[in-house]
Amino acid sequence: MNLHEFQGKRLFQGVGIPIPRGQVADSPDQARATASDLDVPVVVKAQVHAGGRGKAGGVLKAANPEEAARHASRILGMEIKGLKVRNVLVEEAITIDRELYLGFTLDRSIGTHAAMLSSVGGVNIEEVATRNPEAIMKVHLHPHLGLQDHHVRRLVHGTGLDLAQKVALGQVIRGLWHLYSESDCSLAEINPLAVLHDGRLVAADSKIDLDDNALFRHPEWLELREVAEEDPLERRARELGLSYVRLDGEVGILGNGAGLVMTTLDVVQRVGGRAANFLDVGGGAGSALVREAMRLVLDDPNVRGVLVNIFGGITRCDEVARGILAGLDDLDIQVPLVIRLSGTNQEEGRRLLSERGLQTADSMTEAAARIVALTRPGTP
Amino acid sequence: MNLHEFQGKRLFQGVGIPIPRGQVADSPDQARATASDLDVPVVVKAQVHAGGRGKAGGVLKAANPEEAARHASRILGMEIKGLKVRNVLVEEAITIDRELYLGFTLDRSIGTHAAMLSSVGGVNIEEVATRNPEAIMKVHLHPHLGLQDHHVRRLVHGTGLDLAQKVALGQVIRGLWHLYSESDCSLAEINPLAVLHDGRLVAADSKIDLDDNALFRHPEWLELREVAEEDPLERRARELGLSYVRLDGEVGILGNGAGLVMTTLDVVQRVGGRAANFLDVGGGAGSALVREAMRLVLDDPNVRGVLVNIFGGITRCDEVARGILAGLDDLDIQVPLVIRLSGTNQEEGRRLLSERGLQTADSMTEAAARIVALTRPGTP
Amino acid sequence: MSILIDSSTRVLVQGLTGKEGRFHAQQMIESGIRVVAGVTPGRGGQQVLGLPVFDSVPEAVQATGANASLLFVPPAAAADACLEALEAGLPLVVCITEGVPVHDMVKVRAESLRRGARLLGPNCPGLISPGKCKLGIMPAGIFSSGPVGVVSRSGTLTYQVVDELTRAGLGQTTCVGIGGDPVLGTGFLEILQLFEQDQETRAVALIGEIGGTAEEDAARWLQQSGLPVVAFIAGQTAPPGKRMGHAGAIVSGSGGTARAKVEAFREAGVHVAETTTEMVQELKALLDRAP
Amino acid sequence: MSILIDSSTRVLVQGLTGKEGRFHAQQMIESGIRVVAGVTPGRGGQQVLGLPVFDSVPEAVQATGANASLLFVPPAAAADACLEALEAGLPLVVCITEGVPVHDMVKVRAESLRRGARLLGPNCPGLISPGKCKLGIMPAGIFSSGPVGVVSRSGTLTYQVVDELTRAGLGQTTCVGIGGDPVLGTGFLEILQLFEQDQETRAVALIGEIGGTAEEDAARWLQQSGLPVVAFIAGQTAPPGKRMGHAGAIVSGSGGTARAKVEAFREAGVHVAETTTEMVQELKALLDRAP
Repeated sequence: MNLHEFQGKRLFQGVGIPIPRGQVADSPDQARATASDLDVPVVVKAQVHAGGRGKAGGVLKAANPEEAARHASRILGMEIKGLKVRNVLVEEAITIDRELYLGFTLDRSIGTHAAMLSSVGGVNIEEVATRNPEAIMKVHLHPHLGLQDHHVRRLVHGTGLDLAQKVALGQVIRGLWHLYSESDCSLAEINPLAVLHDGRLVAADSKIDLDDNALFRHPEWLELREVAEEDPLERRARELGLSYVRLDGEVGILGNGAGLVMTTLDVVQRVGGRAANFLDVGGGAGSALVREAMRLVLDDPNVRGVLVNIFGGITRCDEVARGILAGLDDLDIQVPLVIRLSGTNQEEGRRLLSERGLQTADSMTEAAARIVALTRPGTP
Repeated sequence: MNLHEFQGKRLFQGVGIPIPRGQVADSPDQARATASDLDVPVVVKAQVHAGGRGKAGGVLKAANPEEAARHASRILGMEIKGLKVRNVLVEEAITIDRELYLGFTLDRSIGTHAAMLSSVGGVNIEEVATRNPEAIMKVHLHPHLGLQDHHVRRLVHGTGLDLAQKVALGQVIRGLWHLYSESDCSLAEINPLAVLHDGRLVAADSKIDLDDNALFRHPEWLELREVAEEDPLERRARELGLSYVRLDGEVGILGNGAGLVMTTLDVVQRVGGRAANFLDVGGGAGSALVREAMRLVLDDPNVRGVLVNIFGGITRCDEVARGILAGLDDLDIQVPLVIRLSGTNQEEGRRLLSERGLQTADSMTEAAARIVALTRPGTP
Repeated sequence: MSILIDSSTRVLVQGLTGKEGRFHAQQMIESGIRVVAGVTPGRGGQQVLGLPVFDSVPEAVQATGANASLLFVPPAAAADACLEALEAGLPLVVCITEGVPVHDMVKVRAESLRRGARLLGPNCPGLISPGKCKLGIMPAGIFSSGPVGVVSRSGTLTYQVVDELTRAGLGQTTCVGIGGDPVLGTGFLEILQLFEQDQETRAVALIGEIGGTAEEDAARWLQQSGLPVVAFIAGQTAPPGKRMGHAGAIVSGSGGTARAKVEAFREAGVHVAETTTEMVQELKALLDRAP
Repeated sequence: MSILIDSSTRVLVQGLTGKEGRFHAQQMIESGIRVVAGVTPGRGGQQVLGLPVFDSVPEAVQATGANASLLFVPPAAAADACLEALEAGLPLVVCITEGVPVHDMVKVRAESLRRGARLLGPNCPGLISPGKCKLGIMPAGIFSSGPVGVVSRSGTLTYQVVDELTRAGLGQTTCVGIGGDPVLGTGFLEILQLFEQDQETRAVALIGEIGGTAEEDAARWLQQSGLPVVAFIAGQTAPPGKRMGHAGAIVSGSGGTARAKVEAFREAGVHVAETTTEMVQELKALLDRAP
């Protein structure tokens, strides 16, 4: 679960990481009030999960409360990379002398946490890693003991900051580690970590990704999710316990198992189509869940046909067939349907479908070819 | 640093371990007031670092505030195993159905922490370990990860408590572990952990030993030490950075290195004497510290003679000799002195002493024999 | 031969009394696997499917001589259950559970390495040596005994491949599902190394997917190993920044793309199949070429 | 031969710029030890005693090829410094510091075991192989080269014994001070095992004291080892419940008494000397008897 900048900054505050003064606003009036409270020039920043907000006109400086209100009314409702802006963060404008990057994340290759500090901040860390790798200090942390003082010393070492700033940076590093480790973050980044004109360090932006699997330890996250934008179909899928990702093609996909569904997407593209979604019904799905999954796929208006690809292990093909048939009964299905059904109880499943006149495909490739032919643009 | 029962119970409260209601008192009036506040029969308990308080008459039940005051006046000032009682704990009397033992400590043999739970509480855990070992469940904890849920389950498993009590016991175990691990305890014990008539679990006593070496992490401990009784000589030694233990013999000992000083004590006893103290001046002691150490040893009125046993490594024999001579100048030394001085700069040290007419012994055994002869009871 | 498990494996099921645990234990028992005990805290002393249930792993191990554990434990309790199994000295622990927090797995993985134990998963289907032993949830019926080792991050996709293998007459030594999470007890590399040591494994099917660099690490090792491997990578068309079902299946920034994995294998001289069918054909060709 | 260190040991001093670190580094340099670098955070780039000072251990190791570290670091920073040395991959870390919290040492010890490194101490005088190398604070002048291994929980008492050994013409292979704290990186047992493997060590002086069960553990192992050992136990007359200088030298309850240790050694057929002089005589007798 990705947090908005303002949510991440609130968490920063909780662990003693300095942030600019400011307030989130969902209306021009609120933005004006905040700017007026702050009583200094401010920045109005779109709160949206997309990079390049600045280039898209989502970050604007305002000299006074009226200007802040005007900016807010322009930014609120704006779409940035397809995402609608519902909130802005109104913050005191800061004078940045230098930008650093600080981040904690998982290093999957060795299965432990890593800290990264770059003396070049404000830009994509991966670009820095490619162009200017010696600007990045990366430290692997002990899987049990976590961040130690010697790690902090190594991180701050090459920054060229003065001693007092290094001490302050050490505090920021410890604070961000605390947040990352205690709040089950997959990623915790401050980019840029700004060195201000007066020498202070301030987190000018935040990027926090929380591990959804750890929600049971953090009931307070539910509240954070409320304000995070989420695709309505993805939300419904989550509530159903289904793994669904909306894509931009026209072939609706329903399968079981992440690997098989990913492969189905790949095969569809190989034969000339494009998937409208990723949907994994999981292991052992019953007919009711399959029916709901059908509905979900069909509720995407871009879907021009549906490919069901099931290899039954725990999942039983007869249950899947019953779910599909229930969908046919309940839903007003206007698009073609191609079904591939193999594995546990495949005969029973195929029999149920053929009773209703539905033929199954013999293989994944054949099924993909058939649905792509049926949904090709220009096909009625 | 050992804590008093009431100090340990305060810490218990901080981690959610239930304790009887009560208050510490240093006067009969305070005891009366507490009993009157509690408004139930109470127990008045001597706060002293000694086992067997009950047998010594240091734990008395009182039916009303007046009786509590009388008991307090009897117990306050009492000596138990040579220790003067300065405080009493006045607590609500509890009706105990059953007594358990719970403790966390270091298992030195494998260098990690261990939890112990005995279904026989209220008695010495070592006795239980000898007589009734199957009553004790001992679990070693992971040196990094500490107490895990499965450890808790194993500990509560054989207690025969009902489910709700097991859950409550689990909370007590987690609370005590939290205290033990976060407060750098060498030992954290609840003995007995009482199962009350109404089914509740309550810590009826506490035994907490804090690791003095971790004081830098816990400045709040200084306050706890204020009320902990401490031998005045031991306190002075601590303030000087010397390692001093008061013993009950007549030969004052001053040496360098714990092993060497222990061996000196042993040798003194082998030749018929008894040491009055253990005193290690540490490595590299200068003359000023040696003089202060001399003063400390001599301030024990039981000392009838002093044995100095130095093997110079980092410690230089000439510095030691200067310290001894400074002591001779400053202090009014009325008892015999035997000195053994070997190792780094021994010639210079011996020369300095012989200039003042002091002869050194050639070996530790010879030195011990000489001082024991000089301090033997009956010797003038 | 097989790797990690064989007919002497004595299986303990943690979470036996739950719906999933009971179902899969029954499947295993029916296919003749030696399931010897279950563990469910608070249910010690009961019998389930004719098996004794214990409150703790050490008790179960002591009473039954179990030497491998299969976990069906809810995500919030999974790390604790893994640590309990490791602490009890079990040399092989297979965690089926999906949804374990990744910070938990960092700790558990480090502990299994410290103890020199083998942890598989989490979020994996387990492993099977057809005809000998199964510690997992895969449908035993599609597997057959033979010369191909299979190692995969995926469940159903593996069944797809195995089904095709079996139909093509290519049986398997051992099929190992390493799991779909970002942090796993065991990776491709370690399993490939075990296959290399196994006399009977004559070719290996490696089924990877987007996310992480486990495939690249395996490819680097394969460059200097003689082990014949055919690879397949799922998620070629997955968009970056989206988690494709598996917690670990995500292209983050420029890392974890299918293309990088395919290139790494090709550089190592490993054939990357475009479809599962091609994978099976290629394995058959490899085996036919072999002496 | 010697154990743990020899003339190829390249010594790094953590805390070189402090008073103690500088003093002992100088002593070591003067007796010809290869001290190659120092580490003091914030002092990188300076020179002390002609040695380069680095801000961190990895830097120092990379620049100088140091392969052992000697720590003079204040108690509050000692655990961190040990972890830094271990993480930098140093195979031998000697922690002189007295007063390290025992909870810290539990963590550091586990980490050194996990890494298969050798940690000595804390609260120890270090180790010396006379004429070859010294990592420690002992006065080199009293040591001489010869067939006796020495292992001890104590500092000064060891010097006393070594001085008597040297005067009696018995030189030493290696003298190891394992330290006086309750939790130590290395115990008697591990050092005895190393001495057993060492061709030149023909007899061992073991200097124990009250507290813990390290002596009993060593005795149990000696029962089935051929290693000729003479033991000495300090603190025979120490009262229970009192810490005798060393944090680890305490009889708690009925545990850690001198009597239990003496009995354990006697049961194992190991002579326990009553005085240091008797210890030396007995070692001489052992060596004279040997082929």
